[in-house]
Amino acid sequence: MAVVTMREALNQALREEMLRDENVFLMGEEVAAYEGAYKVTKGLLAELGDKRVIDTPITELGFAGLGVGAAMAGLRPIIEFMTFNFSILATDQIINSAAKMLYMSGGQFKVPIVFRGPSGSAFQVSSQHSQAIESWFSYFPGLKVVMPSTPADAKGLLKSAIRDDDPVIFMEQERMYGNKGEVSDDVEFTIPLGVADIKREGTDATIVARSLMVPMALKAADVLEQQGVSCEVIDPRTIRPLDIETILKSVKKTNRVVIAEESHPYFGVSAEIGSQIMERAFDYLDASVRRVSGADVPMPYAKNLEELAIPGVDQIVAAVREVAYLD
Amino acid sequence: MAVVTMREALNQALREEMLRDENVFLMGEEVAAYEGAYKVTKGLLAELGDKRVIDTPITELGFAGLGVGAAMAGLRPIIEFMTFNFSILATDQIINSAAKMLYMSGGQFKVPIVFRGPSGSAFQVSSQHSQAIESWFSYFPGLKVVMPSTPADAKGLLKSAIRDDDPVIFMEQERMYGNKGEVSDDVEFTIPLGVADIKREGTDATIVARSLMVPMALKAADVLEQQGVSCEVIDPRTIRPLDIETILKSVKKTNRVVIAEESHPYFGVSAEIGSQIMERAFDYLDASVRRVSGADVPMPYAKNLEELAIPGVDQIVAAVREVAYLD
Amino acid sequence: MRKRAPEPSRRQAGDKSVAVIDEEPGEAIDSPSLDQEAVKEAQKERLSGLDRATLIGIYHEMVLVRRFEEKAAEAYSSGKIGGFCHLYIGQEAVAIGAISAIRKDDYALTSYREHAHAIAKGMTPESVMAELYGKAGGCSKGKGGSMHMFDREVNFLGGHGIVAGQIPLATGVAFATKYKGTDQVTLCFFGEAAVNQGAFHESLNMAQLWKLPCIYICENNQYGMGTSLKRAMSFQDIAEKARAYEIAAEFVDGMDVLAVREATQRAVERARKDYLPTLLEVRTYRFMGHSMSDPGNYRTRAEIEQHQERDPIKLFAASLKEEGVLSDAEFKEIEAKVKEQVERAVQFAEDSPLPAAEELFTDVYANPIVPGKRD
Amino acid sequence: MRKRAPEPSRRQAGDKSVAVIDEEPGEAIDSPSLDQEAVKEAQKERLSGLDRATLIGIYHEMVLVRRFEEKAAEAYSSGKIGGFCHLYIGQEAVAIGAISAIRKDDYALTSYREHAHAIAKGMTPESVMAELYGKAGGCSKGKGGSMHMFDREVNFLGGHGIVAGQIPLATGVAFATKYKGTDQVTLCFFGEAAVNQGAFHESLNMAQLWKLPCIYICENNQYGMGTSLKRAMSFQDIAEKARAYEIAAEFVDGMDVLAVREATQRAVERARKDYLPTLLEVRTYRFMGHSMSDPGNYRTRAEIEQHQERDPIKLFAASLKEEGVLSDAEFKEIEAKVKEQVERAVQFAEDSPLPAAEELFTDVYANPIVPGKRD
Ligand SMILES: Cc1ncc(C[n+]2csc(CCOP(=O)(O)OP(=O)(O)O)c2C)c(N)n1
Ligand SMILES: Cc1ncc(C[n+]2csc(CCOP(=O)(O)OP(=O)(O)O)c2C)c(N)n1
Ligand SMILES: [Mg+2]
Ligand SMILES: [Mg+2]
Repeated sequence: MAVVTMREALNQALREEMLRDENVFLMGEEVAAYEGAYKVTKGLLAELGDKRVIDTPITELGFAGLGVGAAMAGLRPIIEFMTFNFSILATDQIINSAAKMLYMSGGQFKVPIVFRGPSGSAFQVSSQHSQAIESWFSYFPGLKVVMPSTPADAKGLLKSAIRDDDPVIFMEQERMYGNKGEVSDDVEFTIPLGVADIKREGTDATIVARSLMVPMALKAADVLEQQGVSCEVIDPRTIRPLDIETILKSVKKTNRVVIAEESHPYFGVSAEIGSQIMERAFDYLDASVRRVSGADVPMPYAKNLEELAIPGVDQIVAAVREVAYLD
Repeated sequence: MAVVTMREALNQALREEMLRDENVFLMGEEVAAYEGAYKVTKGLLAELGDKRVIDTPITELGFAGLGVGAAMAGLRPIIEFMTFNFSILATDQIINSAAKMLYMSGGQFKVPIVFRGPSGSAFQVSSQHSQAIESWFSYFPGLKVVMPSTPADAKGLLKSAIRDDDPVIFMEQERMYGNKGEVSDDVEFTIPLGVADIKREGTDATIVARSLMVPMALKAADVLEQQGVSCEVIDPRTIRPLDIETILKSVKKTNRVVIAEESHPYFGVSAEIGSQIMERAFDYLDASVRRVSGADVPMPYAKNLEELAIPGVDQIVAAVREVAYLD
Repeated sequence: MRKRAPEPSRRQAGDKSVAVIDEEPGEAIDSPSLDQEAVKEAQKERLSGLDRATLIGIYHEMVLVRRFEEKAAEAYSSGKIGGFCHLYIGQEAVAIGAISAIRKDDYALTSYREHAHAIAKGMTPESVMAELYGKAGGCSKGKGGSMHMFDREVNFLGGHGIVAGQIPLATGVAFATKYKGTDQVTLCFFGEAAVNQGAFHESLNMAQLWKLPCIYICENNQYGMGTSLKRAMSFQDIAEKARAYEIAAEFVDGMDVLAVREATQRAVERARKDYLPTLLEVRTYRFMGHSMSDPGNYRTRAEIEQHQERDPIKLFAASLKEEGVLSDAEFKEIEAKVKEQVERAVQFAEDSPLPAAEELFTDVYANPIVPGKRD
Repeated sequence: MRKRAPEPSRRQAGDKSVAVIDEEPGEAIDSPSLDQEAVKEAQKERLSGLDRATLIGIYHEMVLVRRFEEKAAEAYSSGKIGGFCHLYIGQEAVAIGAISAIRKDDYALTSYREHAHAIAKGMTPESVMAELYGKAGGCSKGKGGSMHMFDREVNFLGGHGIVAGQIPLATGVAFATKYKGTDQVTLCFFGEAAVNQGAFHESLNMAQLWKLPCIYICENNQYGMGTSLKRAMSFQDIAEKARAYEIAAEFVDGMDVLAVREATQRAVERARKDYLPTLLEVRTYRFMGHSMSDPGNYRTRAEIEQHQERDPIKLFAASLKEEGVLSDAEFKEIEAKVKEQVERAVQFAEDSPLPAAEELFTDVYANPIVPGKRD
């Protein structure tokens, strides 16, 4: 165990899995010589060589599809999008090739590929570079979608994603790359996909948070504790498939839920989680589910507006107080 | 008033609006000489000429972006996707250019464009050609999303979409092109965007259905009437922005809701509608909202499997009986 | 009408051979302007270099896929086959000529117009017909259908419905074989309209940049649905576009099965030995509509008939006959054999059960996860 | 090192002029291998054809954007500007030369590296600096930022963050002007790495197919972030790629502002008169990192210094001096004037208020809808 950043934890996962299985290779813009636009791939070219770590032209649709083809022919590609904003150019290959291949080939061609990179908001990079599109990928059967919130989760989940035989969308949060935490150095340390994690136990209300919102939810829980409200914080970690059972168990205990996310408020992930909670724990709810989301606007550049667009600790606190009928 | 097919109604809307405003032009694959893969654009080339009705190369990203640029420079493009399946290649220009342009230019450049074409399932065209991706577009602020279910709605809404100054995603359902209905021939007939329609009034349960599911919901209501259950059928028609008030009003009357859709079940439109209903009419609900969706699998080719993948009247009936605690 | 040499002069510059067509580029291309006499002579010469079994095999396969598709059209018309159905009739020389030049362990991928490629790659007519019928015995268990045929056994990797979607995929397959150090090659077929998609451009750049053993075979049948090449492409010498990527290229007469075979062989050699890609522009023509529902108003009967004079099966049959490879009786024998094969395929498809209802939910994930389950 | 003529021989074929570079294609390009003496001669000749005011105007603008960006870098380092910030230093001759060749009512679009283009197109340094500061007085009200500057008044249409995203957009703007029958032209700037994107290929095909008055200006600064052209593109003669679309093309020395201006003028004429597109490959170099946060390990100090010898401002200043257009005193005067302009811009940005909180929700829709409201 050592304390490392999320960036280092991801780097360890990549390195270990590439050393473990020579069919794993890493491809993307600036992943090799530049060592990653966000330095996640630091040292990998030097250690593993340019057969395994490959810089691409700016050709997202092309190299995403190339990865899927390579996976069909037996390799295990890791395709980095410099940010998931640019994956929008590649969605055709992700949805129409990767997600459907096994099914439309009648079970013959699996696609063991990981698409990864930073996602969500960064700092003042404006609307085309600050998008949370996890709901897009989560919508599609055939894909798995993972969003870690701690260095340990990042490492354990990424290793599982690489070992998984299905296409996995692995979304990191750029604002979190520097976050630190204890991480196992056991090369066999993995965290199974599809398992939610209780980041904090509590009794009065449940906060379901993912990615960037997890540390905020934990801070909100601290604040609320001072106010006499005990919060349970659940991080689904995998969005598809969703471990709704763990969430429901918590809700049945606390009877109150807030879902926090940085994404746009409508037609996003919180809608699905909220719907499932309300459908399956209707009789346990003392208040309707409350969602805390990013603003329903493209991300503005100006710092003050950007801050207003992303939910913060205060809003989570207020939402919990609301479902607890405290105000 | 005349009885025409959905296909003809759409054709009328295109023709009338192009005659009305010479800045409106129509562009897409096979829209001109071939008169549309689904014949929606029949006669338009002959009447309006090849300046206004333009066949494109197979270049979805390119011509979608071209449309956005033309809109920025003062035209009002109608971009047809032969089917919305192919719009997946163009999402970058739809999301990153069309949806965000007004905002990121500080209000200077509006993008009056309509992206239209068939969407959802057709008949046995398999997984890459049978996708319902309305939730993708509905997620993004800056876009408007419309899905008509009758010839009259198709015409009135398409005319409004063309006159609207924002980018509108206009999704037709291929299986419905031959459906018939009364349609006004007043060239000033329009239906405002953002207004849900009560397709049938009832008192015991509300069925929220869009597009292909509207006729099915109406059939289900017939069946249920025989069984003594009076259903109200609400068609939101516009998905973004969503006329939740009309839906809530119905729910507050009936206290029970079923949402029917052909799309995949998770992270789709029903999740948002369901969440909003439960958040805002929690105390009026006698049962949790029940969703009826397509299967959580890529669309299979085989006819028998395809039928199982798309929800039908029986499933809607069963869902209503469930929320009414009849079984 | 544009005059064009049957084969462009090729400039050799080490491994950077680039086809250069020494003419004024870009006039309208409205017919396969190949010098008929030269073609005939060349075909004869090609023929003489091949053993009889190979020649018969190729011919047999061409007739087989032709009759197979005629039967599929019938079945479609009588409602036994649904969805889209894109016939290949007229283009047989391309898939069969090219695939005859590769090994069984080589790869092939193509578009939705893939019946011939599937059969040529070694799939049984039974499994292809059953797939068209949407039956459990189909090559993709009835889940893929007309546009999505696959067979892992013979390295046939689809059957793709998004125009140009298979081009990056094939590039990736070639990437994988090179990565693994095998000498397998990958054939990537696509229509000329797919060339306008960005995916084509992005793929060819990567293929040459990284020297991937992928052979890009553009089946230029001159129409993408109802749009002729010249209404969709500003510069129509597709082979010459390879220059923009410094990829070796050839222009090939797609009605001459042996010309396609030989051009593919040259490309295969480059790919196996030096991991180099090639672009082949193969000029062909589809005799039927784009799909079964195409009214076909965009071209004249006369135009189709003109091309039918160069029906690849008739052309090849004439050569085989002239050179005495096959007698009239043997031609009849092949027809009879094919008839039987096709009937067997239909029978198989008819008899095959529908996929079981449970199949709806299988094959979504290779490693299905039960959420919440720690290992 | 590759030798290349400053201008490729051009083959004329009616309106279908295509640049042909008569050399072995595709060797590594590692420096602007332009014959220095010839360039100097040419610059002199160009200079003599222009009136003094024009020359001074161009020079003034080059110095202005240089000093402007130096100041922006300072403000970035001190935390006044956030996000990404992509400096243009070294490339000034491209935007300024090209935009000096068009009218105010012509259009321009470019990427995220757009400060110079914005100012050259007529936007005030104030509004550009305030946008960088994220202030209400910015050209996009602080909502767009460094990568998304717009000004409807001068037909500057952005400022786009997705590599190659502006290429289809510009093609559409050109489509619109032709549709409306105006004689406006559209300049579309992009980096050489954007050429690898499918959007480039799709756009050029449409532009030539439909004869759209769009001038595609590839600013080949030889790197896309840390990736050199030759590590990303299999064939690196970008101008020659125009052949694949039959578009007229030219290779231009991007350190010579008047060469850029003249090449653009030729393209503008073609566009205004005959609605024809052109591709210009303008060879340049960026002296700073890709963005403010680029450590720059992918190239040597020596390489940068070699290019700095051809600093476009120094080169132009030398010519202006040699030809006696400007005296030393006048040079100083311009520097002083520029200093004042930049200071004014900074002051304006500093003084401008932050956008009001309500601005978060404005400009999402041009026609906001209140759901449920019948007109
Ligand atoms: C991305 C995309 N756009 C449009 C279509 C609809 N479509 C199917 S085939 C086709 C024409 C393709 O022509 P070509 O590539 O020449 O191949 P051919 O059909 O002639 O074999 C079109 C437009 C599609 N399947 N995918
Ligand atoms: C689609 C997309 N992919 C990746 C990026 C990240 N990115 C921004 S600029 C850039 C390099 C572009 O290089 P080039 O086109 O040569 O322009 P230059 O920066 O040299 O002006 C990259 C990779 C992006 N913005 N958009
Ligand atoms: Mg074709
Ligand atoms: Mg560059």
